[in-house]
Amino acid sequence: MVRAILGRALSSLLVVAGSSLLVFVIMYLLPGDPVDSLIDPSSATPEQIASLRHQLGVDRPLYVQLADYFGKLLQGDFGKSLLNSEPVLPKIVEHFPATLALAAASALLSVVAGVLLAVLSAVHRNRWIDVVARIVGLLGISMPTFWSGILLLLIFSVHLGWLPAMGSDGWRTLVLPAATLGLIGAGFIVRMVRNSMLEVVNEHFIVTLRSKGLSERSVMYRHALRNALIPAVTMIGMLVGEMLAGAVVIETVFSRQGIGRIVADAILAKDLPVVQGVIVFSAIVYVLVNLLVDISYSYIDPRVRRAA
Amino acid sequence: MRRRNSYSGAATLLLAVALVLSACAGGGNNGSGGNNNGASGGEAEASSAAPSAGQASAETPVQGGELTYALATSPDTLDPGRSGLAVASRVYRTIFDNLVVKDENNEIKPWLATEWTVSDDGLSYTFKLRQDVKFQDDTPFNAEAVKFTFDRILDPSTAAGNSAAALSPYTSSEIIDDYTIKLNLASPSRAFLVNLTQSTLAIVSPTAAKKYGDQFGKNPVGTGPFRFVKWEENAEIAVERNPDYHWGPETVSNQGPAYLDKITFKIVPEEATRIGSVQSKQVLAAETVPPQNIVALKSDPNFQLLQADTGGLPYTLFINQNKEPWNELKARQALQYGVDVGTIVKTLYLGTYQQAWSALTPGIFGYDASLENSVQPDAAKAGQLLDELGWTVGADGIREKDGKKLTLHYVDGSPNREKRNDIAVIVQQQLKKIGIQVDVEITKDVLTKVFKNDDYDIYGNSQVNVDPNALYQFYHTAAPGALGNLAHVSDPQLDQWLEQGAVEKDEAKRAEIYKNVQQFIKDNVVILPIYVFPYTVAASNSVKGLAFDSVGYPQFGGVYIQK
Amino acid sequence: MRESATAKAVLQKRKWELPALRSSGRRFELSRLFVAGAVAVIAFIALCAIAPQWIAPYSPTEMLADSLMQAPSAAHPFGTDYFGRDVFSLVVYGSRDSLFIGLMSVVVGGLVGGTIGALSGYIGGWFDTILMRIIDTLMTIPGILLALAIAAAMGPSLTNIVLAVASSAIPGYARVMRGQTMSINGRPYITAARSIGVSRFGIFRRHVLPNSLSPLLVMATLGIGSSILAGSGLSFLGLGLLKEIPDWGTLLSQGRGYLTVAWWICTFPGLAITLLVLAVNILGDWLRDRLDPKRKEA
Amino acid sequence: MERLLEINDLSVDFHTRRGLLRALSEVSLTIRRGETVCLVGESGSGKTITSKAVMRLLDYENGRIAGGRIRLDGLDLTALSQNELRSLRGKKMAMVFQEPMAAFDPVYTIGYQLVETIRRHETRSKKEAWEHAVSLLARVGIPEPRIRMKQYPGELSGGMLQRAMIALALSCGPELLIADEPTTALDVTIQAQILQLLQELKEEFRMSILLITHDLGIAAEIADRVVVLYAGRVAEQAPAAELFARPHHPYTRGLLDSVAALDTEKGEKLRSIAGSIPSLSALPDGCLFHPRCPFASDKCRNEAPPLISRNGRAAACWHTDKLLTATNAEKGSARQEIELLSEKLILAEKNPSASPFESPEASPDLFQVSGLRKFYRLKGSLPGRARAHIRAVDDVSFAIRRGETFGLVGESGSGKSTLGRVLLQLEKATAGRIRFGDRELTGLRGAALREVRKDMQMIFQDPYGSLDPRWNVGDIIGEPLRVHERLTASEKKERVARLLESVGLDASYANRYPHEFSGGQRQRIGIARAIALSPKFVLADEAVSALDVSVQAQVVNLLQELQEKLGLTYLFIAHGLQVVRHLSDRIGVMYLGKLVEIAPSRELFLRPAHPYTKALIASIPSADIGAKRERIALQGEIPSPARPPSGCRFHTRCPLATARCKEEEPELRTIGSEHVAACHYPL
Repeated sequence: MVRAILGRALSSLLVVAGSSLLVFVIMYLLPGDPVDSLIDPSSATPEQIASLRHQLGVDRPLYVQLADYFGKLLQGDFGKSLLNSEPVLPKIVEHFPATLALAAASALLSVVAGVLLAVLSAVHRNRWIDVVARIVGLLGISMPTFWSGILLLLIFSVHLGWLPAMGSDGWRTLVLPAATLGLIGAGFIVRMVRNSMLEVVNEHFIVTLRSKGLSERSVMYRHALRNALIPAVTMIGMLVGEMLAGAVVIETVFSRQGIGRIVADAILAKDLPVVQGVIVFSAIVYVLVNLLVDISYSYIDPRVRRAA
Repeated sequence: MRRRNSYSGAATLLLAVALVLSACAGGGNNGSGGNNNGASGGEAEASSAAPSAGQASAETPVQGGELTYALATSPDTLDPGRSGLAVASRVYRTIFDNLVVKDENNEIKPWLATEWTVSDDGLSYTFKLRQDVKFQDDTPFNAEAVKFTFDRILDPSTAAGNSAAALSPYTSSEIIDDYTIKLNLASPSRAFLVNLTQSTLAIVSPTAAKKYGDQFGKNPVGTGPFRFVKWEENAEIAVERNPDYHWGPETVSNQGPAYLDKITFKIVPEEATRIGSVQSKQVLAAETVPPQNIVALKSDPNFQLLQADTGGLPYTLFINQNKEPWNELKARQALQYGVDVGTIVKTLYLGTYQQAWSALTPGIFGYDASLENSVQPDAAKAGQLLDELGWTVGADGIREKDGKKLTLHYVDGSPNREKRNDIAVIVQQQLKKIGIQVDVEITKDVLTKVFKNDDYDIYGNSQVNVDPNALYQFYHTAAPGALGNLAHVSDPQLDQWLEQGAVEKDEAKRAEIYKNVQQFIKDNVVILPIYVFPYTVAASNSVKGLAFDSVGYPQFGGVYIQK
Repeated sequence: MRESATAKAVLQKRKWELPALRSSGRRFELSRLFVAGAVAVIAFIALCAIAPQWIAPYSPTEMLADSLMQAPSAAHPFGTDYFGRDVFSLVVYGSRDSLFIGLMSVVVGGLVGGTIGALSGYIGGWFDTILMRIIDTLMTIPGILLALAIAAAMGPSLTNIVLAVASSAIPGYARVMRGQTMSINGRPYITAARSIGVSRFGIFRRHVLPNSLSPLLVMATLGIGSSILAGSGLSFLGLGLLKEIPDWGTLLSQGRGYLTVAWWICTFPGLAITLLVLAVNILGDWLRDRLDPKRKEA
Repeated sequence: MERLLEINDLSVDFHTRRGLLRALSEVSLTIRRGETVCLVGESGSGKTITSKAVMRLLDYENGRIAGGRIRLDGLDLTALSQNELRSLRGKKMAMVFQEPMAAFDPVYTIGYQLVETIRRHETRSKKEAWEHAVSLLARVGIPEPRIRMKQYPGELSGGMLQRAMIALALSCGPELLIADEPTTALDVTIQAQILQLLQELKEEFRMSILLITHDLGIAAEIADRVVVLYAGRVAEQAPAAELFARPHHPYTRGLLDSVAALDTEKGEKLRSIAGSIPSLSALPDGCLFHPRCPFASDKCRNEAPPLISRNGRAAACWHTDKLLTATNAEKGSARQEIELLSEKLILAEKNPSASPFESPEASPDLFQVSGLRKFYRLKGSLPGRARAHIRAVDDVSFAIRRGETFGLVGESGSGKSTLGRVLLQLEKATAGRIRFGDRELTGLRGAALREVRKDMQMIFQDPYGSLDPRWNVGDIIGEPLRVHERLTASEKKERVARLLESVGLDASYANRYPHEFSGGQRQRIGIARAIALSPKFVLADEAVSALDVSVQAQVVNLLQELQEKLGLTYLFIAHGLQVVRHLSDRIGVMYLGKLVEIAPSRELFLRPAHPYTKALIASIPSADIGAKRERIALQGEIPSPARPPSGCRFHTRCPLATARCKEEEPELRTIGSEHVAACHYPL
């Protein structure tokens, strides 16, 4: 077991390294030169441009840059922003908690709401509850987030005055953004768990359970749901990725701090070290979460535990 | 690593970068003085002739409390010497003071300087300083601090922004005694004293500036009514009352310590969220209210809407004369007749913005009011002018000449600040009616597109400024590497007027010169002026005493919150 | 036939407590109703895209300066926007680019991702290992960031948005296609083909590929929706298009500032997106149910 | 005896997409206390629906009792609410299902699921319930029950799970036990164990058993009475002995023939039932069986026969009398045949060299296999360590002669299918040599290998999975032709038509798709594809196992017919020993990757030399009612091929094993003519 986890961790490390490599290469290949953003090309002399390129180190061959970047990365040095020479890592560390809080709250919300809706929907298949639950679920994945976010904001903040419209201090400011993002997650979960419930309900052992005289409640909640949730657990990893991505938009809408906004801005400014840093960082988070999911999966599902 | 020689143009670039990177405020931006183009998020500052639309209060101010104030964009840095953004000024104005201040009547009044004299040749200014002032870090304010502040702007390693342009043609300081200083200029300038009122030339604490170096923008220390507390990137900036303050200028209602304990500036770029946070009372005030909300908020008894006109160069569309056929006057005139600016302004700004008629805004010295209503849209005339040039209407309604379609490449920046993208949309439709196909390109990378590649037929820009001398940069034949002249206009007569205007001592003559300039610009259709931007603040009724200075920046010292 | 009348009566009386997961035949076929509705929506939107001039009452570019931000009325069923354009006509015309973004991203992403996945799954071995590591790696980069980076680098154009959205979807398609290819490759009829002596490529082309496509098809259907959403997200982040006839995402993104004063300007484009994505999702779900042998009802 | 369960005129409807379907029509049956009743029928006959109707589980599956009554101990089950039923299920009536692997919730321990049931019905403390469960597991013969309690279903073998399932069913002392195909998914050896257990438990718990099976052998073995269902109606019901001795319905008769006949001579044509079971949505008029009935008359076609009782038994047939006369006549001749056969055997024993059977000795070997091994690496084994392998085929040597049918039997996990696939080079051998004709196969690759494939073809177990669902029948059958021969479209069409006809299908079927066909028809399509290139050799891997009894016989006949016509050589792999015996000239028995015995078919069945072979044979339930013999039920289960026992691999289960067996691996030794076995102490 420990060995299996170690193995996973090792391959995860490779994936992280790979993703940073990939980003490096993509950003390298994309048109545009970070120097453009720093210097006025129409007035600068070629020497000035060359010297700036040299100072930034972008004049070296790709492999040298790569080696340099990874060498520093291994020492925990994420480099400095090209634009304001702020060190990248502290910047990420400063902004990550807000994004994490958002992602975690939305994931929690989507799991709770999603599972609830899915169960209602599956248990009352083809009844009106099913219809409502499915539509709610589908709406979650059918609405552009910035729109649903603004709608929620107008309703709950401006109109009803229940919750703050923006900011990233305190749980109250978390509610609306998390609800907006959670709606998406809930949509995915409803679909997944409902399908998986319907599949489980067709399994033979459900007939056995009924033939034992168990109440429908036990059959559905103690047995069917638990089985149906197992595949849904794998979704949590995916969900966290989804939430991190959603943060890019949501953080802007609700004026929250977070790495989503930082990376969006950095991409637009071709601030490579910042983009790199955030992506490597989020890749690490993604991989960690998935590793955790895999490990917990084997605890939840006895079949997997045996195979491991 | 970042050193700039050419002060005239580079700031533009940096402003663009700063906006693009609005999330990454801080001390990184290099550059020096100059203009503000549309790519940036706020107005570059300068002084303004327009009087503030402040709010006089008869009631007794309430001591204490916190004002929350939503900003539309994030400041780039709080270092006056380096900032390029108006939004930054609005924040650091609370922390810093200037030597002098300009009142509603364009008169220069004392602030940190008590009196001043100008040498006869106009090449040096001598200031007497207040002796009872100290910085928030307890550094004493004296001639040394003034010298340090201005020399620091000249120092290339500071990577000064707009401040360098404002300071020009300053060369050096002489400390006469602890509280007397003489500033030397390279050439006489009619604008220098006025420019000293600009927030970019605020006096900084030498101790702190040396200590923090390029991180001073994140740890600003001045003599202002508030002192810096914290800056959480993308979230908020907090300042608290400076209890020792008692040197406010006569232009503000409260010269003593501020009434407020604290101001928290929240950074809320999304319009709906910003307005929503005022409406939900999460913040007490929010700046830059979109026109449609202005209309709605004005009728809401729970809120007040404060408005201050900004002055300088209005938002104008520059027609690139390097491009055919726009190098021909008739073609530009066709645009002038074809674009119905009145409708545009009415449609988009719902009566909250003024239509611009000249290269200058109304409040500015030398503004030529006779130009107002001098241009009326006339599609038929436009068509006729184009016909004369040989552009005939083709089968698809677009004019052609020699098999070439008449197209106009309209470049605008993103995001859609002040609905400028929407202007493009309307212009596109209006010009389609006279047979011009407008290709609108919205780009984040204005820098490359417009300034580097010169790849546009029309590009819009504006600048908040005080003195008509601002026209120089935009309409004088461009020096190599200078970037302001977006229209690429080059006319000896125009150049001469602009040079004269910079030094002319006679007010009346000077006004006449600038009227000629404006007339020329209009007659030659160098630009299409569109609108004058008003700075707007929506606030709860409990916010009292919020006034604006001559530039349209809010003054927080007199603000209090009524319980 | 003698029916036990009492038993029947009892059964009917107790209907309410009959277990919930029974699917009674008397249930009105909701899912079918859903699908019919979805197909109708998609068909209508497709019609809008193909022949907007038949449906839209006004030109989408016509600006009626005297009727700005008019609430929905008989003359303007969806009201007018801040330019004085008829929102209904805008929505009708805007369907074209929205559908284009949705469809083309799916086609491009599906083709590339599908090819990678199919080859990886079928060839297997180190080839698979390497490709899948790359895909795993791509998966760790949030799609929107990839799209953002590509869109930012290449500038806003319809093609670039399609490319950006498509490339962020590639890993998903590759994964699914690979899984399906491997699953199909283990089917007895593949062994049968091998035992007959069909060549490796022949098996791939004739058996594996055709049988592996259905999950990809399902995913692609669902992907149309998410592509449109991703496109509108880019537009929100300022990388959208400014065309004479804006797509729905742009309409929505640009109209969002007017939500409190003229709700109809962005509500209708928003509803159009939601409706289309909803319809496409319903269709996708239905397709999956139809194509997944496990889920087929006996 | 008192009646425990009474079903009267039960009709069941199902809601489907195409509307209401009547799945069960006027079924009546009774079970007395202590009685075992078998419900027999092929798939689709309504056996399982009947059992679910009794449990009222139908309500959960689109089903509806449309008429009739079910009384359990006087209680009308059709009138009870689900709540009331819940207190009966598991308590008064309990059920055992076909697939033990799927019948347990995989995420809870066995113990949890047992205790859950006990505490649902009885007020016991958790501890008491736990102890009770342990004793139940012990009773059903599960070793180390305390450990098993804490294990998850996936950790137990199928046989163990079925025992646990039985324990679960017994946990609250039910009066009626419904067992739905309880042994179908299990190996014959385990099947025998389970059946024996059921019988014991019936006595001990004084239960009645309703046993549902398609296997007449099982019915013959344990039933007191048998009810035969056909297409949702009772065709016949009678005390077991009487039913097997004198079936009153042609369908029963047909079933008996299809099975019993498997004991007959190789080459003999089986008496199968023509056609296949009708689908519920397209039932014929009149007697449902008439399209397949040799006695069918116009009356049968128009009028459904009622179930007529006579002498304590009942049948629904207009022509019972005709049938009885015909049977009597045949019985005589059959007995003569058997006598003849035994005479021959006696002769053979006396004079082994002069075998009375035409020996295929003269024909040369088509396949020569020597030292063949196929190992699979276990997943998850880490590099650096000695790798764990599954030894699926371990040092196997034998030969298949030209023109013969070589049968291969063994329990699941014995490696027989792997052996077949390796022979056909569908998987690469780990070691060893395979000669096919005059070619060495193990080294062949690419085009050369594809060329050889023309001569060796395969018929698959799963008639559903082995046909590409997207191809029409013509393309499926034409695929080998397309690959290996250059034919014009019309030539190909012609060939396909001929192939279809040769497997007994209509040439017009070429344009249809696999899903439009029944299992038997699909298997015919598979056969047509296999013979399309006129191969020399055909591997039939469990080719009839998935088919209904009546259809099995048809396919077996077809295979034999084709062998004669085309001179094919077969390797016939099956776990059903009867079919293998009927088809094969020689049979090999595999156990844990080893061939333990090879002998001519009849010889093997009459004089098995290996104890394993003997146990296998003894496990076969026989439809012959007189054959209720004492069995050497094979104890235990087949060990994992990843860790095979030392010495003789069978020693762990062998009743005769000695210390030597534990240490020394027996070689294949000649026992008699053509007969080799790997046993230190051959029988």
